[in-house]
Amino acid sequence: MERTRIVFSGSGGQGVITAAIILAEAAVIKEGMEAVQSQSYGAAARGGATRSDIILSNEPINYPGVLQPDILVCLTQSVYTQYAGIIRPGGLLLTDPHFVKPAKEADAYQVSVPIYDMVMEKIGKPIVFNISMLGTLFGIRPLFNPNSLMEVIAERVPKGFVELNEKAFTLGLELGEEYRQDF
Amino acid sequence: MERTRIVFSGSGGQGVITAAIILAEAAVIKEGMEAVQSQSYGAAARGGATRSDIILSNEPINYPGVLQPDILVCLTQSVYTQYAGIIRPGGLLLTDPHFVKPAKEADAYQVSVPIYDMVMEKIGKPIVFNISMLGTLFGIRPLFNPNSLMEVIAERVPKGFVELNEKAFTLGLELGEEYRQDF
Amino acid sequence: MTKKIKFVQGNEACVEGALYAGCSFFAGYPITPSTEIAELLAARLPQHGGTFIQMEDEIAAMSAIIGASLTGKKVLTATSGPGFSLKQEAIGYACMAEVPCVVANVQRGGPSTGNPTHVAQGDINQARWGTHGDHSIIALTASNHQDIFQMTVDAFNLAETYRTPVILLFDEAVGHLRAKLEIPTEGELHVVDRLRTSLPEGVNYHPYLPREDGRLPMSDFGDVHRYNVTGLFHDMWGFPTADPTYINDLLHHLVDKIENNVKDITRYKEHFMDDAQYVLVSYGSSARSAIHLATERRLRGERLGVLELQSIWPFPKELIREKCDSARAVLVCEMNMGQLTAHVRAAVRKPNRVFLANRTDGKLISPLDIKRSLRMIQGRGV
Amino acid sequence: MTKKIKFVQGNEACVEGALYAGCSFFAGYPITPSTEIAELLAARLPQHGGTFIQMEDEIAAMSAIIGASLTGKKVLTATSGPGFSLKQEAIGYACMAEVPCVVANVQRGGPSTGNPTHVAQGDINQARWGTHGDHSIIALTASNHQDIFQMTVDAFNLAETYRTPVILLFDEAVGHLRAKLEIPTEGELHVVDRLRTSLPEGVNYHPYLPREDGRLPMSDFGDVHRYNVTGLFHDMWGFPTADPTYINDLLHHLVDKIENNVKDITRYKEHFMDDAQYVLVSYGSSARSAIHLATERRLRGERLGVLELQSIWPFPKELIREKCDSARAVLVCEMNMGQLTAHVRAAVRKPNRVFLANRTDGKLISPLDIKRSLRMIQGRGV
Amino acid sequence: MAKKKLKEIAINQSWCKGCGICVAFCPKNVLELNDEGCSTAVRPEDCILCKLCEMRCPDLAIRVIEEEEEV
Amino acid sequence: MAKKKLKEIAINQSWCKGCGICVAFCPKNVLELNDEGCSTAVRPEDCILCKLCEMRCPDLAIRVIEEEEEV
Amino acid sequence: MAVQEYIRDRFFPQMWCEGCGHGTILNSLLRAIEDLGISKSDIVMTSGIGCSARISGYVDFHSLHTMHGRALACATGVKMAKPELNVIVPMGDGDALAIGGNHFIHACRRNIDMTAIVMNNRIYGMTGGQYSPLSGVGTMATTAPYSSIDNAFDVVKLAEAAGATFVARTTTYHVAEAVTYLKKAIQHKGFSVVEIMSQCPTYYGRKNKKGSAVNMLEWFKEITGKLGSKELEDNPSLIARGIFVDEDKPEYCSEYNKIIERASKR
Amino acid sequence: MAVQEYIRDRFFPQMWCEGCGHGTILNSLLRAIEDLGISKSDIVMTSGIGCSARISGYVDFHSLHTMHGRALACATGVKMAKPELNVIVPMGDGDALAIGGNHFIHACRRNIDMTAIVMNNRIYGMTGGQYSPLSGVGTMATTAPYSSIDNAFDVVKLAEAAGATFVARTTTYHVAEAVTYLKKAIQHKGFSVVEIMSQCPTYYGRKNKKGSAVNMLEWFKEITGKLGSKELEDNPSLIARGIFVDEDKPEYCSEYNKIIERASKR
Ligand SMILES: Cc1ncc(C[n+]2csc(CCOP(=O)(O)OP(=O)(O)O)c2C)c(N)n1
Ligand SMILES: Cc1ncc(C[n+]2csc(CCOP(=O)(O)OP(=O)(O)O)c2C)c(N)n1
Ligand code: SF4
Ligand code: SF4
Ligand code: SF4
Ligand code: SF4
Ligand code: SF4
Ligand code: SF4
Ligand SMILES: [Mg+2]
Ligand SMILES: [Mg+2]
Repeated sequence: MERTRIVFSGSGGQGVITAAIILAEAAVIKEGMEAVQSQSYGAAARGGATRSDIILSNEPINYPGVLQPDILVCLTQSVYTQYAGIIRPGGLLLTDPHFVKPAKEADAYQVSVPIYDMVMEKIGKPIVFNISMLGTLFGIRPLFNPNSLMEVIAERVPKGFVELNEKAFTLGLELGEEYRQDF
Repeated sequence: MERTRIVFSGSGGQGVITAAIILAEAAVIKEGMEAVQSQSYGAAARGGATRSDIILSNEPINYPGVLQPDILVCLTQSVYTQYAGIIRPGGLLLTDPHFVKPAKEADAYQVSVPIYDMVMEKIGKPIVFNISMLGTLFGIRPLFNPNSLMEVIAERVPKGFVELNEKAFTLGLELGEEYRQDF
Repeated sequence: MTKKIKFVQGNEACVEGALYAGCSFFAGYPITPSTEIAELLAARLPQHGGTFIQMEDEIAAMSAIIGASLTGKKVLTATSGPGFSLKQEAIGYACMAEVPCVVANVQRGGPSTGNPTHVAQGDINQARWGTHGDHSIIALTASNHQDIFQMTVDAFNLAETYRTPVILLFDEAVGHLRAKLEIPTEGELHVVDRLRTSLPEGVNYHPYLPREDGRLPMSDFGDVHRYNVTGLFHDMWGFPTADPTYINDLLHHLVDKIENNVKDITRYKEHFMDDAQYVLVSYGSSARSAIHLATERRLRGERLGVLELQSIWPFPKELIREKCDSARAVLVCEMNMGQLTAHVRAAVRKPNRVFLANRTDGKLISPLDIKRSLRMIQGRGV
Repeated sequence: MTKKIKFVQGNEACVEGALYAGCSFFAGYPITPSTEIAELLAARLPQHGGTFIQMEDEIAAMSAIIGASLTGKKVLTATSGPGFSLKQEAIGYACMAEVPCVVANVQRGGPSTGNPTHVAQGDINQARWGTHGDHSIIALTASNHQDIFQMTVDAFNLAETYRTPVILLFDEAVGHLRAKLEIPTEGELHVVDRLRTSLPEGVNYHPYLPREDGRLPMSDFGDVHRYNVTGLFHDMWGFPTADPTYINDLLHHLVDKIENNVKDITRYKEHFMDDAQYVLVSYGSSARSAIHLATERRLRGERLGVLELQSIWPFPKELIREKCDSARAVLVCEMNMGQLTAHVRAAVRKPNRVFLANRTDGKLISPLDIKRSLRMIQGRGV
Repeated sequence: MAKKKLKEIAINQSWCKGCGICVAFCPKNVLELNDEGCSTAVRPEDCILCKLCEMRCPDLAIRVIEEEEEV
Repeated sequence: MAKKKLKEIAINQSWCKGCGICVAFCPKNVLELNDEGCSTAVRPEDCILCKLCEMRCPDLAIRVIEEEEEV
Repeated sequence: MAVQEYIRDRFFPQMWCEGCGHGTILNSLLRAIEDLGISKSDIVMTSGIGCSARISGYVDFHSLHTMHGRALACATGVKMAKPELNVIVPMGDGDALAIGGNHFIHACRRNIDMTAIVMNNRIYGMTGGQYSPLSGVGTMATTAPYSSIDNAFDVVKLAEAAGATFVARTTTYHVAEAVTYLKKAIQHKGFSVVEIMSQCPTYYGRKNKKGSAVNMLEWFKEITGKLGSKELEDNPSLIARGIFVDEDKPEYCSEYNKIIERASKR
Repeated sequence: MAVQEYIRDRFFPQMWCEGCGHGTILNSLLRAIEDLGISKSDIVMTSGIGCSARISGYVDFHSLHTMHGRALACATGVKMAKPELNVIVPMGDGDALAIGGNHFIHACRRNIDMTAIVMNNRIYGMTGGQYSPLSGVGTMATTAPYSSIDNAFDVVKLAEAAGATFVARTTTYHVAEAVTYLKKAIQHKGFSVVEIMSQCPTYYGRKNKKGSAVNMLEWFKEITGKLGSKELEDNPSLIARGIFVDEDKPEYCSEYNKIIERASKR
């Protein structure tokens, strides 16, 4: 697999960093790939923008920063404004209409998926929103076997919550598949 | 005046360091000379050997240590043993028989003056022994006007004690004059 | 046997390395970006009968590991800038009293409180000269998780071998980066155990008398040999002395045991160095970008190599000269105002061919930053 | 008008210099061999309405002078090795927050408790690199009482001029030596007063915005301008920022304001340097022996000169090069393992002609010690 | 001196973080969190001007403003 | 068991610094400073074996030694 | 003047988390100062490092944001150099009593006229939830994953034993008390300590299952009792609130002034 | 075994001044240890820097002569690493309560099983007579040429407030008491503090016109009174001697052992 550079961005509390860690950990532990994940630390405060960079590869990864992501997820309007411009031409830009009103133009495959609303409708617990987001991403573009992701999720959440997360992940996967495109 | 290098040595409590400071201070303040005074600091403990080096000169003094003193005063047997050998050939080596039994041979003018016993006999206060020692030294070899020394002493001791010190100094002066020798 | 693979922060790689090396005592005080080391050890150490203690400040933490080491334990503390400054007096004590211990400093932006949550490599010289008086020190660093693990193990090994504090100079970028770590199997890496005296009770044991090979066997507090440990200059029994000969000898011993073993202590990696015309000298997270750039440029046929230092102190002067003297230019890539650069310059024959590619704003230096500097010194503008 | 002549210890010369410069606040913690500075100021300061306070430790003392300086006072603390190590975090704070203050370090034997009552010059590099993170610093030194007085006044002047901590690197031998001191009359020496903003209330005052001449006018706490002081990277009002541009700029400002003014800050003396073939580079009490030797050798016609440094940091590289490049050999005389020597080597064209004449056993290096080294490098044996 | 009267409970919506402290501890249930998660005065008429909401707000987002006092 | 008896008040003259503490506080005035300024037992027969001298000596210079006990 | 006039409003909304008690302490303090009518330029606020320490950036006084643990030591310098200034020193529990413990007891001992406020959330907030010397046995924290075995200091007892001449304690729930105590503390001539129990819902709350800020305030109400109240008498395991010490003793700066007088005569 | 068998006699006569109380404290301590019959190899004595700190060089135990003020911090490392050791920490008043004050209160708080001895001569002896936090108002010292304005800590109160579970005070005059308290302190499971007022005739004595060591011991007799004595009751301005605290509370190392047990099960 070619090197894949991913940026998840949003606001504190949306779980984007956890999602990023799960994605990269699954790549490493379950798929035997190389992966790095980093994030910008802010001061403890509400509403600060959060960004996490992930690189997946089969080769060793040195510089861990992502300048031009192949995949960019923006979950607030402000990070969308801030980061939409850095997407690699032809990349995938995933947003959620609940948070972001995407601009018309972008040299990328822009998808706006109503993940949040679906989560609230079908599950009712905003806490699993980030897991559904991961599912959606894999629905659109399966970077590797989605089961690997689900395994990591299962290892990370308390026993009683595995099922809930599974539901959220599957919900996302199905939702994402509707937007799948071949490249 | 040529450079004069002096070492006072004895044990803590004999006041050799005070005597050294008085001598050097008088040279600087009253006589307009250059002088440096240094001492070896030991750990706070009884009976430790004390040594103070003094250099008098009319020129600036750089290295402040005395390797071969022109004048060496030893006030305990142990410092005598330790330092007698460093005296400059032809120098003056002053001891007190109450503390030191001098060796027969030394390439120097060796004088053993019973300062302590005289102080005890005439004054009865061992505390002024160091002042008498200074007087004795100046009696033997007046490095400069003895009044300068006495002035500094007077400035340094509490008012009520000036007379006592004056007496001790004069006692020493007179004692020393008996041992004066021309070089 | 398949190895255990983990996906962890660099700080956790340090923790894994410490446990692998046999660390059983940690005392610390939290500070960003080193805190995870303390947090993870608080959970892990007691699982193996080891001890974690959070002290009242960094001075106490450093003091506590010194005390613990003397009972025979392998000990660690971890901190960052301000805490590293506070530990300096006690680090000097450990040098003087020859107490093996490891101090991790996960660097952040300084001076002072500075830029606590962002990367810098500004404590290079402080690691060498932070405490008062002449002395010497060992400091290691690493650019990736596998090396953090390895260098942490090496730090414990060197601490034991040379009876000295060893500094681990990591930085925020590698410390917080999450990546793969393969835990070596038991026995795979060499672990140096504490060298204990074999003298029985009643035989005069000299805690500060080096053996012929230069090592000084220790005896644990509580064991049969009762001796003295002090930060004053001391004799071979550890008792204070002001004798000039002893003082001179001890000071030289402290410096020489490290400076005379530069070769043994030096750790480095070469990347594309074989026929390199331009040499990038780097370390820690900066080295990741240097290697990144070299990899990319090699594809285009440029003869660019990277000399990655994994030990900073004692400074590997000979190595630098050997690897750099024939280069057209040397570019030192670091995140400070040129702290290593000055030492590289002093080491090579043509100091004016040594350049600095740096970044001092809290952002990780990027391959592009280095490329720009490289173009400049090649006369090609930016 | 006759000048006041005193016969005092070097430490007292420092006290006299501080009072002359307008020092009105001292906070300290006793430690040999600097204690006399505190003791004398405890008696002298309140006589002029000034403040002396003995704090609970050196950290508190350094912190207290920082607080006091911000109210508009000229401030001093004094310490030695272990205390200097403890002060490092707060010294870095003073660098970052640009708080004028003077820190006297009367050096003794280290590392650690070391050799408390004897001389050494082992804190040279620590003065520069003791605190974490990039920064710069000014450090002055002196070899005799008149110069101690002068350098102390200069330290206060430079602290005010550059809004920075200034280190006075004295040593036990000069600190405890008693010798003559002539107190200059009022006005004889230049005294730099605190530069205060002339902006009236209501006008936006920028505590961290340098004027065109590079100086930053201050405003006393309690005055009409209320601003913020922090050890975090900050903007021109003193408020914290993590903006990479601000961080980069501030760091460069802190370093450049000192490094770009080496010429203005450098202080030195030449002794017999006119046609010297051999140059002794020295400072502090070591310089006394170097000058002694040169004086003596000159009488015998040997072309030996002494370059006495009175400022160590910023390192006067250009000066060293200018004065030493044409010498047959340079002999650095110091009481450590060659801390200044390394910098002299890095400065000159022929580093292999730079030698070290040192002594590291607590005894004052003597003219004889230097003479021996000189004979060795001249190939004449000892 | 007449009884004090409420003029306005001014809530700075851009400062309020919606912690709910003012809401939970208003003795008269005057306040509620709105859809944006900000505090609003829904029953200002019940307000007894105790100002506990104003004093407890960690974000200095509330001011309980009284009518000019009638003398 | 018979009454304890003094065998010796052993004073290590090379350790004693002559501070006089033992002398001043001996309840029976057994001790005195000699010409060299060292403590000596001048009236050992008065000693009541209280050992206060031994316990107070800062220099560990005194041992009050009892006869082997007679059973 | 409204309390909003004592702040630097360009930094609002402030950076503390939703429901963080430190904001309430800022609020109470500003109210106290407003009530006392002290001029903004007569106050120096000195803080250390921590979430709590951010408070000095928000107030429109002279502000000195120092090093972790060193607020009181720096403040002592300010006060001794210019005794006419009003020096207020808010500190986190770690700042005041872990790394800063020595300066704390020595400031108490000197009885120097400053006001120390311990913003006690029983955790290191800024570094992400490690236990502090005020956490107490049984507290969960990132460095106490098996729950803490460390006894907590009783700040009130410690301050009193060390020599503070005004000592009080309250919580962020009891805001009227807080304002009263702070006013008295600031007016007190000598070293005053006011401990205000504060909620950190983000770390202490989450780790110890104490719920939201609102829940934590309810909890403060439950676990404390006013000095002299029947409630406290009946249940001595409650944490006492109130003024514990209020004494008149020679103040350090005044005593130093006498030294100056005596010395100047020589 | 005579106490002389617990010392390193090649360092005798020791280096303390004539009549220095620190020697008497050494004497009392050795007697206590002899009475308890503790093996020399089971004891670690940790000291800081000061005249007092020299004590660790004179005893034939494991000895750790650390940095000024850091004795208790180092000792905490020793004890936590090897709880079976008997850790004794004698300190000067400056060592323990000026620079070392923070470690002092935190060791008290943890109630870690060590014995701290404060060798209180109310002065910095080693550096030549500066005032310490135990000197008290009115003391003359080289840094208090106009007499000190600093209040003294009450070590007993401070130790108690900070959490020590055994606290006692006596003087070098009251040697039998000293031996008894030291024995109890060493036997006590938890953090014990024994303050022993000690004479420094060289600096404190000389500066404050207290005369010789003998005079100073007389003075200790006069200015102190035994807890519960009529003397003390009648004259509360006397300094109380006695055992002030002797409590049984969970000890830190034992509590940590429980953590290990719990953690190992996971
Ligand atoms: C010398 C030093 N050590 C450690 C730190 C890291 N640090 C910053 S704030 C803090 C503790 C904060 O806790 P507290 O004082 O209780 O304040 P809070 O954040 O809870 O308000 C620590 C350990 C530091 N900045 N400097
Ligand atoms: C960090 C540090 N600061 C200061 C000193 C200097 N110093 C050595 S001992 C001492 C105080 C001694 O007083 P105390 O602890 O009361 O012991 P005493 O000598 O009176 O027994 C001081 C200030 C030091 N060695 N290290
Ligand atoms: S207390 Fe303040 S921040 Fe919280 S909900 Fe009410 S107004 Fe908003
Ligand atoms: S002032 Fe009192 S009653 Fe009115 S809204 Fe606020 S808390 Fe409720
Ligand atoms: S107490 Fe000891 S040192 Fe003092 S006089 Fe008696 S025997 Fe000598
Ligand atoms: S044992 Fe008692 S009575 Fe006998 S000499 Fe000693 S102090 Fe005097
Ligand atoms: S982490 Fe805790 S203390 Fe810090 S701002 Fe958030 S709630 Fe407040
Ligand atoms: S100076 Fe004082 S404390 Fe030190 S040894 Fe002498 S008498 Fe004892
Ligand atoms: Mg806190
Ligand atoms: Mg003392």
